[in-house]
Amino acid sequence: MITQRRTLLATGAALLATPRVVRAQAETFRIGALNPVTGAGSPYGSGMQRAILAAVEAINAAGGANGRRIEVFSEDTQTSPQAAVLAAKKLIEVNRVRAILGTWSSGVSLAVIPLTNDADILLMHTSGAPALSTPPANAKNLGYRFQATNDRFGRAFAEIAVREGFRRPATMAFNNASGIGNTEGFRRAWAAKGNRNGEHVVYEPNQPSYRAELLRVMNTRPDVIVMGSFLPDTTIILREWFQMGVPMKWIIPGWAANPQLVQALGPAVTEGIISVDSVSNEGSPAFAAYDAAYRRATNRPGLDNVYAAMTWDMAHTLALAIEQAKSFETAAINAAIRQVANPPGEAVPGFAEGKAAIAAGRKVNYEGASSVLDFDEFGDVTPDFGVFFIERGQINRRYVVKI
Amino acid sequence: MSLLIRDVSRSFGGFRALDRVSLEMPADGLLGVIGPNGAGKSTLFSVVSGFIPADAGTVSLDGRTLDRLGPAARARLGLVRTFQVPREFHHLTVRENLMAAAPGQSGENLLGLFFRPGRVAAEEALTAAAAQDVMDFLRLAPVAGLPAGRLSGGQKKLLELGRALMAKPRLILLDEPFAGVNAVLVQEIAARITELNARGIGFLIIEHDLQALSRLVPRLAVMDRGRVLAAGAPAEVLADARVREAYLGGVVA
Amino acid sequence: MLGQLFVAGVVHGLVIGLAALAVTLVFGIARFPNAAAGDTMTLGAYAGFAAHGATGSLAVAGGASVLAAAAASLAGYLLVFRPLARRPVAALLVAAIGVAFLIRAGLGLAFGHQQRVYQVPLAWPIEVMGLRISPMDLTLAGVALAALAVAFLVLYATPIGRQMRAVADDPDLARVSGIRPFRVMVALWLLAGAAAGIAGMMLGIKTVVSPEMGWESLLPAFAAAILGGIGSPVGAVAAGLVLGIAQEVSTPVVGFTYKIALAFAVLLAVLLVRPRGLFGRVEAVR
Amino acid sequence: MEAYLAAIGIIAAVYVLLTLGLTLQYGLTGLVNFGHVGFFALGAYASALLAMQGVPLPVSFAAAAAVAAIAAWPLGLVALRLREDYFAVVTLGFGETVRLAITSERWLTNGVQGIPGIPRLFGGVGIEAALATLAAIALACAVAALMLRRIARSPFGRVIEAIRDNEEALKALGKDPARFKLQVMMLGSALAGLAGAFYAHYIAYLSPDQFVPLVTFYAWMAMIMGGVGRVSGAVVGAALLMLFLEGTRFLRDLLPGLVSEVEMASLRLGAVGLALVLFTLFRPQGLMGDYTRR
Repeated sequence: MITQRRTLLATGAALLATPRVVRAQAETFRIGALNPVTGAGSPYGSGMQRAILAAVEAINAAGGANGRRIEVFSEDTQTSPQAAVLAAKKLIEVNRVRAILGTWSSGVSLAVIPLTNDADILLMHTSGAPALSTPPANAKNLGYRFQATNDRFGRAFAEIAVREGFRRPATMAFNNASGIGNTEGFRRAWAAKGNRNGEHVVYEPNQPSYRAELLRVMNTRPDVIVMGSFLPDTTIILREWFQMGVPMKWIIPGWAANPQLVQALGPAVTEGIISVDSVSNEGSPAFAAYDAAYRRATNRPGLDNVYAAMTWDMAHTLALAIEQAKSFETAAINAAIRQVANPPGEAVPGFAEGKAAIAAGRKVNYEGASSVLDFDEFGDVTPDFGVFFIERGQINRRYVVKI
Repeated sequence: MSLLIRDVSRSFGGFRALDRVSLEMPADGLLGVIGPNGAGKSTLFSVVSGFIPADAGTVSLDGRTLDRLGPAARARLGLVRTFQVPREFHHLTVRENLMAAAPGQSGENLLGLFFRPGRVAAEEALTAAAAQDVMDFLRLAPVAGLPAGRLSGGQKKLLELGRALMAKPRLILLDEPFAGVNAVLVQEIAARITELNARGIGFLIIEHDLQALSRLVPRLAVMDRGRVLAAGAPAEVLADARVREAYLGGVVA
Repeated sequence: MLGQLFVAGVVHGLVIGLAALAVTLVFGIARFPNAAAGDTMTLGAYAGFAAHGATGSLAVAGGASVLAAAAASLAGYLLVFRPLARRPVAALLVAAIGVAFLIRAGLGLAFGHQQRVYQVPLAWPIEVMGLRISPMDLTLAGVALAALAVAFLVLYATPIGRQMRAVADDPDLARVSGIRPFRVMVALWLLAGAAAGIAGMMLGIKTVVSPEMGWESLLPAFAAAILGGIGSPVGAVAAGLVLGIAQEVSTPVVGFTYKIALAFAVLLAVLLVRPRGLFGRVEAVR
Repeated sequence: MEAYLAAIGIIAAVYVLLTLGLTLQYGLTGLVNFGHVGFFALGAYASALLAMQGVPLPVSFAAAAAVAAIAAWPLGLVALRLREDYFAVVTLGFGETVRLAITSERWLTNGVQGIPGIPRLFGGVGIEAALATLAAIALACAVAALMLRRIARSPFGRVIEAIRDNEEALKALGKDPARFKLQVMMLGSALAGLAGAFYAHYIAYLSPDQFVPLVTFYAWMAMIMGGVGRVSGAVVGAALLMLFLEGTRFLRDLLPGLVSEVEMASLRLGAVGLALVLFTLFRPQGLMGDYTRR
């Protein structure tokens, strides 16, 4: 009796919450786009949301997943766990979404994943915190990480530092989970290679000047500074550094050392910066499709927002898994994700191609826009890392590092 | 048993508001202080009641020095002041204004409030009765339930006096009790003061209204430019040449 | 090292000082801490950014940021703070927070949340007495000093400025001496807005422009205004400089996280010793 | 749906507790506390850290209230000598300092990485646990509201309202405002600390970026909309706040394509600002009336 009333209530509310246009149509597969549109993640959040919408548009244009159109309900996490929890509850309880895509900061993902676990639905996120790989957070193996863990990034940085012949690296980290995760991952890996670590500075966001921080790290005369940073603070720090007139090499994560940074600071300042990112397959057809869609949606190049490429891949992976599973049940979809994303199989760049291949009975391997997108037993991607050098305002890939 | 003010000085910036002022009165006496604007009367009150520290000199009550005590502590010793511009608690009713002034209520202690509700209730009844007495005495009973902010200027003056009475005073410092009050009410207030004084409560009164004050008090002190010019019976003081020159000029001729 | 930090602190301090000037004028004359001052700065930064993008001229950008911030400041006075003039300080404070949110929301709608960066030429530093100083810092210091010169000229050499200071000293006295409060208030809000606008533009050039940037500078500006003594323009600027320099120079001691809390610590320490601020007069208890 | 409503109810109740604290401090006593979020954070971390050491939840909740109250003591001693506007700025700074301390003291709080896996009330995330949590926090709100009513109608309440109306006059009558204000600061902060404990064990994950000044201003907004100095106002105001914060989600679902999520966020902030301005201008007594209408 109680259950019945609950269903009734929920249906009523869902109807209320559903646009009239959609109500008249056939049943859809509902997903939530839960992104950091405002707050600290705001430089990326709206792009992530638009990439999901664009990907779903492409998927629906190709006939939908397993015959159903995908319907997106978008929400803002405000990069705040409290707002994210309420938004996730609303997506799950009112909109009755079957997967949540695109939580960004580790704090938000850690707060949301108990809810998705409890509702028995998938969570696809771009957070770096290692805790998200294992129980209790990922107790049901329903969480998928589309971003390399901070620790892996750090290890990649260390490989690159060795390969470039640096001997005395210093580190600077934005004071949040991701920034510190990157630099500490680096320091651990660097020490494990039998090297000594230099000065380590953790700085606060939104400072008008980072002179003191820069002087501190430079005091030890490092030959490279490894950053765990984001775009705004990197912009300020590099500008300040340049005006100090001390030559320096930099290794910076790709989400900070990106075309926007070059545009903001110009070629002179950014010359020689080493930018590291999980191989985001610019050459790949998936990236080209994403790039075109992202440009249409935002008028910006796709490289601007690595997280948008990840959310693009989330929608594609999910849709392909539904197609593969021939089911809308979470367990079946979950079982199909590694089948469609990991090798072996025919490399496919998009949903339409994958759908055709599955229909033809072939095993597919989706090669994403953000990485080749293969998941390990924890649901983490294990991408290779592209090493880019900024030269005369161009960001050129020199080589790839495998961890 | 007296209030003793000895050689009190106080400056603001370069301005000497009080210059070695000395006054003495019995604690149950009745002393008036007059003087032109800027003579230092209000500053004297603030110093005596502890709101402004003196630069030099000393104030004592019954031989006990008050100089280190704050205004609240002085009030608890029985030295309670009123203000020239009434400072009623404007959102509280007249009754609440009076009850708030009663000293030593155990309901003002959070522990007492929650753990000894019976005792608090009993005390409240007593306090309410005392407030009723004061309202009856000052003819404020008809406005007992009115927010104090809505009273007339004269009623607020009465309320100031009433609150001072609730605080169990020995000596009340009255700051211009007649200012802005109509003639009928002046008589009324003066009569109450006389009656209270007869019951043993002392008054130190600052006033502009020379006529009303000289009828009310047996002793007057005259201040000018931070000094006490003269003190004594009203008739004597008013006859003093220096006083006539400094304060009265040609006004009361 | 200390010298370098000192130089960094000076420019930072000038930004805080200008913001504190805006805060202290309103605090001293309209008698409440204007929490909208930070977002008025942000508005100035965006206006300057738009003008700079269109013309490439820092002078035009400065003019735009002054105009936009002064206009917003005046609008805030006429629409919100003037009707509230006789109300408790808390009402004004809360309304100021509301105005701040409104400005930020408007900027978010107009410009989005992406960071914006002033495209200013960057150059290697020049060496002055052994200190490496970037030309941009020199330019910004020049802009700040020019803005301060104009502000102080208005305050100390014009009739309206004298009237403003008179009201700040003693509102009652000013009223009886025939000062027309409305004109003074209009001038006050325009001047405060203009100072905030310039501060916002400087901050925008030093850092990046985003809707939250001004709000985050509010606390140091408040601290400097109180430290300098409410209503004292000279005190506000001096205290801004002291805070800016102290924040940079103390960093090796207190660390990089707590340097933000330094403004608060200094403020608390000063208020403990001098509850009316460093330069403030002792007001008589009436 | 029920779980969603329960979630909204729980968060709303957290704001009721926060707002009741402000009602005591500002509404009754006139203290402009802009650092409420600092005490909220202290309570949240205190309870979470204790619970993760295996301390039983009732004890950790009590500790949360106690820690917040104790933290209010030195702040009160220092800041209560100041004018109300200085007090506002100093408390604002206090709130930020607490957040910075949580960020920096990683040995205790795990810094920006945050604390995941905080034990939940009534063990779990199911609807039954959510309803039980809602019942528990509603009970806490009711107790707090009754306590505040008792205080407001007592001699203590008379004195603190007298402080709000005229502190100097109260001194002249022999009462020490500082003693009362200190108690009010501590009691209001204890309520914020308790709110923090409920919050911590409901969200189950704490990080410093959850404790930004906006939380303080949400509580202020709830108090002002509901009615300053009224216990019923705190409840109505918090309910309105949640209706307003959550209602905007549905507004967007009903009007798809009209506003993007970015614009919605700005509109939401703008609406908060507009509500604050309009209420202070045109309805300063809030919806339930304030202390001027008894």
